[in-house]
Amino acid sequence: MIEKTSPRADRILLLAFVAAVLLGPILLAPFGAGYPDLLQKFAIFGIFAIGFNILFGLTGYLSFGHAAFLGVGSYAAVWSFKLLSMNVVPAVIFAVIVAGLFSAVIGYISLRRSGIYFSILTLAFAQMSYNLAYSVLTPITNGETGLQITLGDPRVLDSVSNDGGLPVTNLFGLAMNQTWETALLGMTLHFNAGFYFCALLLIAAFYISMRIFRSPFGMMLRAVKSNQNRMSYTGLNIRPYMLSAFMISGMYAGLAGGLLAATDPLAGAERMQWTASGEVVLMTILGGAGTLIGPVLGAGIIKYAENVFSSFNDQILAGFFDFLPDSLASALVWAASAFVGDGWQLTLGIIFMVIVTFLPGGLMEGVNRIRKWHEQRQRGNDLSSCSAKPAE
Amino acid sequence: MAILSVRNVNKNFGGLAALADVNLKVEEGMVHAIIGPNGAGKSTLLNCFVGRLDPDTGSVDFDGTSLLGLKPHEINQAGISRVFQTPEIFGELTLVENVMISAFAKRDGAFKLNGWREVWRAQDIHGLAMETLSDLGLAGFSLNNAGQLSRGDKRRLELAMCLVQKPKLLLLDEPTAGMARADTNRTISLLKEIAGRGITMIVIEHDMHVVFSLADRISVLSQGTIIAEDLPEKIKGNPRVQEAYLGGAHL
Amino acid sequence: ASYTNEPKGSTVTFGFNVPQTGAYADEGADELRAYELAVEHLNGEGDGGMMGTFSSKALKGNGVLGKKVVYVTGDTQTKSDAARASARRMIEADGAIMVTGGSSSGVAVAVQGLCQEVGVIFMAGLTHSNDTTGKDRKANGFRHFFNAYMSGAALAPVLKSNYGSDRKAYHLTADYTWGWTQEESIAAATEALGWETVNKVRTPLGAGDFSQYITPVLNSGADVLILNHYGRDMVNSLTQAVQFGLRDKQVNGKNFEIVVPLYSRLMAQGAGKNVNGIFGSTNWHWSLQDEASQAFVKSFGQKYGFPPSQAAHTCYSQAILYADACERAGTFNPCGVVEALEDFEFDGLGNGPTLYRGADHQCFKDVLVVKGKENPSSQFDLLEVVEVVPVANVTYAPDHPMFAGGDLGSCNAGV
Amino acid sequence: MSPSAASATIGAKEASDPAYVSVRGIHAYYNESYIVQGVSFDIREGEIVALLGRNGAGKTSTLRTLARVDNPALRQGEIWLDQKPLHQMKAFEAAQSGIGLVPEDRRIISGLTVEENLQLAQIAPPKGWSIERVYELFPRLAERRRQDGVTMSGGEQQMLAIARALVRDVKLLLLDEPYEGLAPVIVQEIEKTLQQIKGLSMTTIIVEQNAIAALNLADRAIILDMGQIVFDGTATEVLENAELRQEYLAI
Amino acid sequence: MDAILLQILNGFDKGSAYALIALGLTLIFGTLGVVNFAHGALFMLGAFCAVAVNKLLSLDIVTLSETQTTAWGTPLEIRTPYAEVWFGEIGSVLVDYSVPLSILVAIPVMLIIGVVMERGLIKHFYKRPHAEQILVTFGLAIVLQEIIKAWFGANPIPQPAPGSLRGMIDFGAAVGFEAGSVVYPLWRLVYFLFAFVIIGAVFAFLQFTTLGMVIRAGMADRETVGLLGIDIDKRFTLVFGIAAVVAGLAGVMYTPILSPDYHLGMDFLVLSFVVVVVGGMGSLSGAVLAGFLLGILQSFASMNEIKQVIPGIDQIIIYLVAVVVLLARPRGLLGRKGVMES
Ligand SMILES: Nc1ncnc2c1ncn2[C@@H]1O[C@H](COP(=O)(O)OP(=O)(O)OP(=O)(O)O)[C@@H](O)[C@H]1O
Ligand SMILES: Nc1ncnc2c1ncn2[C@@H]1O[C@H](COP(=O)(O)OP(=O)(O)OP(=O)(O)O)[C@@H](O)[C@H]1O
Ligand SMILES: CC(C)C[C@H](N)C(=O)O
Ligand SMILES: [Mg+2]
Ligand SMILES: [Mg+2]
Repeated sequence: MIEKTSPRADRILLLAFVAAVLLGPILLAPFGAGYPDLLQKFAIFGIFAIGFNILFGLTGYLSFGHAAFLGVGSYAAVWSFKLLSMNVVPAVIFAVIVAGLFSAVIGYISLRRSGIYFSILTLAFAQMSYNLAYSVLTPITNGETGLQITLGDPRVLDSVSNDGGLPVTNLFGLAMNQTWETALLGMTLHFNAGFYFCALLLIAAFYISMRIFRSPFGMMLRAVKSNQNRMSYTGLNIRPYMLSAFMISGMYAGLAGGLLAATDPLAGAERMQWTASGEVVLMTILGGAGTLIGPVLGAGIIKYAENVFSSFNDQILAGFFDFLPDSLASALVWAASAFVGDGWQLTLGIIFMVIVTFLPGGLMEGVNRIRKWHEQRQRGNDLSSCSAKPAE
Repeated sequence: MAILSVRNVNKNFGGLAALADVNLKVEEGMVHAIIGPNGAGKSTLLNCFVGRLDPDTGSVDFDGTSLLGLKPHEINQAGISRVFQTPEIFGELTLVENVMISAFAKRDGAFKLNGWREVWRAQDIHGLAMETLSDLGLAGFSLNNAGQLSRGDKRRLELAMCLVQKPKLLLLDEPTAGMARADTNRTISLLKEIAGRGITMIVIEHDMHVVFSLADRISVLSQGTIIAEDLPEKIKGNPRVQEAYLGGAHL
Repeated sequence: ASYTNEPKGSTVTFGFNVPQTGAYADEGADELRAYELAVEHLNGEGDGGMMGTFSSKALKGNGVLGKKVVYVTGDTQTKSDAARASARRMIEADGAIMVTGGSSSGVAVAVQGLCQEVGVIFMAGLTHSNDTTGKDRKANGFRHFFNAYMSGAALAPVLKSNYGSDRKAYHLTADYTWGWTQEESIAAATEALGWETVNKVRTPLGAGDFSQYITPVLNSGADVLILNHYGRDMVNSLTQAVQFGLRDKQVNGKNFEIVVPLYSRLMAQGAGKNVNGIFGSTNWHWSLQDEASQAFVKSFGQKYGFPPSQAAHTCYSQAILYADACERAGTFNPCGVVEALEDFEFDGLGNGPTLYRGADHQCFKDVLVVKGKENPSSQFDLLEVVEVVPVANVTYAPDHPMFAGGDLGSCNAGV
Repeated sequence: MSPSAASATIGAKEASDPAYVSVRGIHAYYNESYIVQGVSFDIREGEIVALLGRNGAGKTSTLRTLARVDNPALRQGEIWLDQKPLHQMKAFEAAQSGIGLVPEDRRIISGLTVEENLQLAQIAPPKGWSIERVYELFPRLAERRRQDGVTMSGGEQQMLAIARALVRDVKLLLLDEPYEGLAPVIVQEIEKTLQQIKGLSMTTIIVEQNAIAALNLADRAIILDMGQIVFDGTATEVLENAELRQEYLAI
Repeated sequence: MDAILLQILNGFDKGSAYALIALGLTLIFGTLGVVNFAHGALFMLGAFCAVAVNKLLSLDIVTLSETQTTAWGTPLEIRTPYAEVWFGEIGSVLVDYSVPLSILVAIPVMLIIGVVMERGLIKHFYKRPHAEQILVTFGLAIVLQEIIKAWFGANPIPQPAPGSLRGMIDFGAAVGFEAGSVVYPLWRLVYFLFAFVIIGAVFAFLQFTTLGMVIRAGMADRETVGLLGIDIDKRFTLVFGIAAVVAGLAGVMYTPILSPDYHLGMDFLVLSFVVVVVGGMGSLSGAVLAGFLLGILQSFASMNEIKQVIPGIDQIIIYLVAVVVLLARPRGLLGRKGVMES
């Protein structure tokens, strides 16, 4: 065995991941997260975070401007919808290419520095992109409102004429907003074309990142994080390694941006703001930087809080505490309402603090601890008869 | 033929002349030791060979081409590997990964976008790495993180990383410092064996036992200048060296 | 189902999408209060508020079309993306039949576009840009609030009578869509009076300290400063303009004046004493004495202990108008609702007789010109209404150049 | 338990006076790796003990445990120095109670000059030699007093590290490989210095790969292997016991 | 010319704010090595000290009117501030001077907040990766922000400067310009002077005391400093406390310039990191220098003459300068080697 992980464990992980993703609409429905928009967001931000993790998790270079690539990807995709066709394939390809080129330029410059200086350079580029997109570049970006498709767009490849309604994004005719609904145990399940498109790409993105993690290239990236000095004296040129990693993660971001547009054809400037860059950093750390699954989990938690916690209002809370006596129920509603609805960010802040304080290394650390504890208990059971002899 | 030739190298740090007009020729296949008091400029000289420092004036030629202005990785790719005075390793990676990285660098050059085939498929590189590790008595820890090694073991790991590259010239800055006697002896025989394969070496060492067991030739550096260069037996008898460096130490 | 989210049970779900975080969170909170009040009234609880004064008597206080109104809420964060995500949740997961709310034009345009795509009705909350019912107008979207053009048209005569027709104006404008349409509208209106525009300067959104934009005004020869800012930007730029002594200045032999085209009470509160005597326009104010406004203030004040803001008023009205349209159409089908709302004339919601114009889905009604009050009697009494500009003076043609380029398209019922 | 009571229960090894340093069954861990496995010994005031063993035997870890740094973590056992319970203290308190560690990798503080490194050592009580007196011992440091400490040569750094202990009034000096990387002349100088310190009867534990040199200095020797004590006796006993030397020291 | 002088004054004023915030941040970030995303929140808390003091001083005695009613029919509340009831004239002076008075409150409050924050939370994160420091401090910032929002609402709350400091002064006349050509708000000059004093005090405290050296040493190698008998933890707490006080005071005095709201901190957060890094990690004087440099350049970039040549330059100037400086000087203006470079 060369690594601490075995190819077999990886295969199991991959299969579990595929199953979990494809069954997402069923697994998440009981949590009120089984509707197309949120499912799509999980997949898309999962891709974004996986890509970010290739850069940050492996090399330790903390980019604080990755949202710029997400935004550029979105703009590219919407322009593809406006100029070429409502088909998502060219849009997504275009998004990845444009984001790749953009990240090549920014990466080339920013990677001249390391550590915090690198972070601030990437932040500065992203903020410039954001500010310009918001104002001066309005002809390209449509400013604050965001770039949308309109009835008057040329769309040279789409012969489909429209009957006054806005055209929808599609995959060779399969509309992205197509949803099949069924009922199960009193829940409505939504199987949405857009989600499955994103999900397949998420699986591909995950698989690629897994290969990268296990490859010599991935090992070199970890070496960059560990000791750059030793690396160059070992005959390795750090710059191209870093630039490749940066571009790969930039293209992941572009893909995510393209998918955001593919599932909901709008590209807003705030996608490029530092808060958006910060969000993917938080997702990755929250889940566990450098782990394969962690970033996807982190993305899920943040998006869940943003979309579901914020939707709880007093009416819904009152429903929860229905069974209690009135005075107690209303006290609980009052207390709980500080943490949901307009207080959802408070909850998110507390989650951040609690997780990072008690689980250094993020959520995956928690998963590992549970697994270890479980294994120990099992080993304890297995070996209870013969005297345990710990291996050296 | 001289594989490395250093001519009139000067290096100043502020007002301090760390190297003053140093000339040095290292013959191919030789083990050339550089000794001298602390702060004489030995490490500084080595840094000038590997691109860590640029000399203020003078030239450094390796195998017929100038090393000046080359980046560290280019110098390594040209065939020079180095062991540092304080061990430089990949602390968060396992021992075998440390050595494999070195082996990949040798095989694939300074950069290769090798992101698809898993590491474990590279059985040849792995075999090479394990072999080198067991040469140095580290095979048993191959899956430990390098950062957890004791210091002597770190140095051996660094040596393994250099050896796996089969360099033309190996630079060793105090390779046995902090090593237990037994290991020092083992390292001496290992280095002798390597020297036997025709790898040229420059060794900086304060342990005279090591120096005199290995060196074919010795240069003595003091206050930035070479004060003597000769065969080991001659150096032992040289009064200037005695005074400046050995101070009558029993050898 | 024959249209998106056709209600099947005994309830119908409204989606209230308001800013709960970010700079407009207070506006959002007030909007939500108004919506909750509207739901009470629609379901026949409480005193009925403006349902009593509303000229259409279709609503019976038993919900809408016999179905009890329930609602879901979400946070727009005043970001297009977040607002759309939140609206999609309401539509996809909660089965909302309509979406309403919001506190910025960017969000309104973005959510309106979404509602058009999926086939639900969007009843805009606070949005003042000409584009919402101009170049970005949509068949499924409706705006009760007034707009930048109307602000300009209403303010101009008041400015003329107070400050004369020989003035030099300097504009500071928030550098985004709403700011630009606001600047265009007020500049056009004042230039028509004979005012000269000295300069139009764009300021970045959220600049905080505007001193570097204000000092050039000092010696520019201008004698009026027009602040095309809203929210925090307006609070800061106004406070700082006053701090730089602009109001004490004499230029060209006249008193230097400051104008804030779009006012709100919450903003006035943030700017404190600095608003004294400064003119601006607003959609509605709680001190209005007509019967409808009084009824609304009473209903809202009794429930919450303070008077409603214009945001609350417009959102309440939108909820009632939507419900009423369904009732009159006899269906929740968006296309039916659109038909019922288009060219609908009504009264009794606070701004006098009002038209929901079919050509662009914009409401036409009286606009208030207000002035910062010198001696407020309470923390809510910050603005005084100086003039109620009749609707005729602020009406424009649907193809007015400032609104051109849009196309309603046709109503979309989804599915 | 008081130290006297502790040693009383242990037995009559040091019959009359209570041990100056008393280490009782210490167990220390790096996270989950169990490194120091129940080490106990006593040292009389003024005694010099050589702590010997192979690479990775746990010598450094033992010294670090005595100095009460966070890693390795002491999980069990007691450490008494001059009646003070070091095991209940943090590193800085232990240092104020008289522990002085000269670490193996020197740990010169970057960004501070040589002189600032020394001044830093004098901030907390107890104060020892004056800086001027240290400069007399190491004129090299005086020359370099304004230089950033970490840019000095390896040997110079070692001098500074020892000097840093001397400017504090150390009751128990822990030297981790003080001769490593030093030229023979300097080794002799430092040996001389240590002999002087011995004259001051400063209690010392010295870890050194150069066992002969260490044993020349020491009164007593302890040999560690795999984190446990395998020998505790006089220096001469070690020198005379060829088997022991062969097995653990390879000399 | 007078326009340029005015912009220079603006630049100094902005620069004072940037420099003060960056000064506190660089103590925590450049010196202790903690990436403190809650620093903006500390600035915001300082500003809300002023709000709270003002609120307290103008706490009302509420009596219900017997004759008047509100628009919704309840009796009108008549409010008279306690301060005025109890102290009369002096009371209203107190209210008028609430902003400068808040300094007295803000110093102990911010010190306590800083110390509690460090002891309770940050302490455990010195040795943790920067990424985790970001997560925990960002979480903390959100929590603090939401608490303020819950108490004070989201709307800005105006804090007027004292009446006597509210006016303008003819700065131009003082430096030999035509009278009335360069007039500048008095309070902004007060802010500038205030910043100057605070910056000087912090410098003196850290530069001319051994504490500064100990802190630097502790940052480079905590363990070794501990081995030299120094209780570095205690000193780190103190530094954190000082940084919180500096941030808080910067916030207090800024309120008349910028009406505070709960989001104030986030708006300054990114900017302050940029300032610190442009100044160079670990350098206090670098942070101050960068603060003034960016302030002045930002003011100039906003001049119409320049905006006409390069549209949008005022929106990106800070970041543009950051890029240029960091490319030209690897460690910012005055950065030290080895601080936060990996
Ligand atoms: N970056 C630097 N700045 C200033 N002085 C330096 C720098 N690097 C080395 N020096 C000085 O140059 C001299 C030579 O140092 P060098 O490290 O080459 O010595 P050395 O011969 O390797 O000594 P040792 O055997 O102790 O390792 C020393 O006096 C050292 O202090
Ligand atoms: N930080 C660490 N984490 C985990 N294990 C460690 C760490 N440091 C040392 N070890 C392990 O502890 C054991 C003892 O190491 P230690 O450094 O105490 O040995 P030593 O006797 O000083 O050896 P040397 O002579 O090589 O310096 C070794 O097996 C080493 O691998
Ligand atoms: C809240 C609105 C009245 C103003 C807002 N800025 C807009 O874009 O419309
Ligand atoms: Mg050296
Ligand atoms: Mg050791």
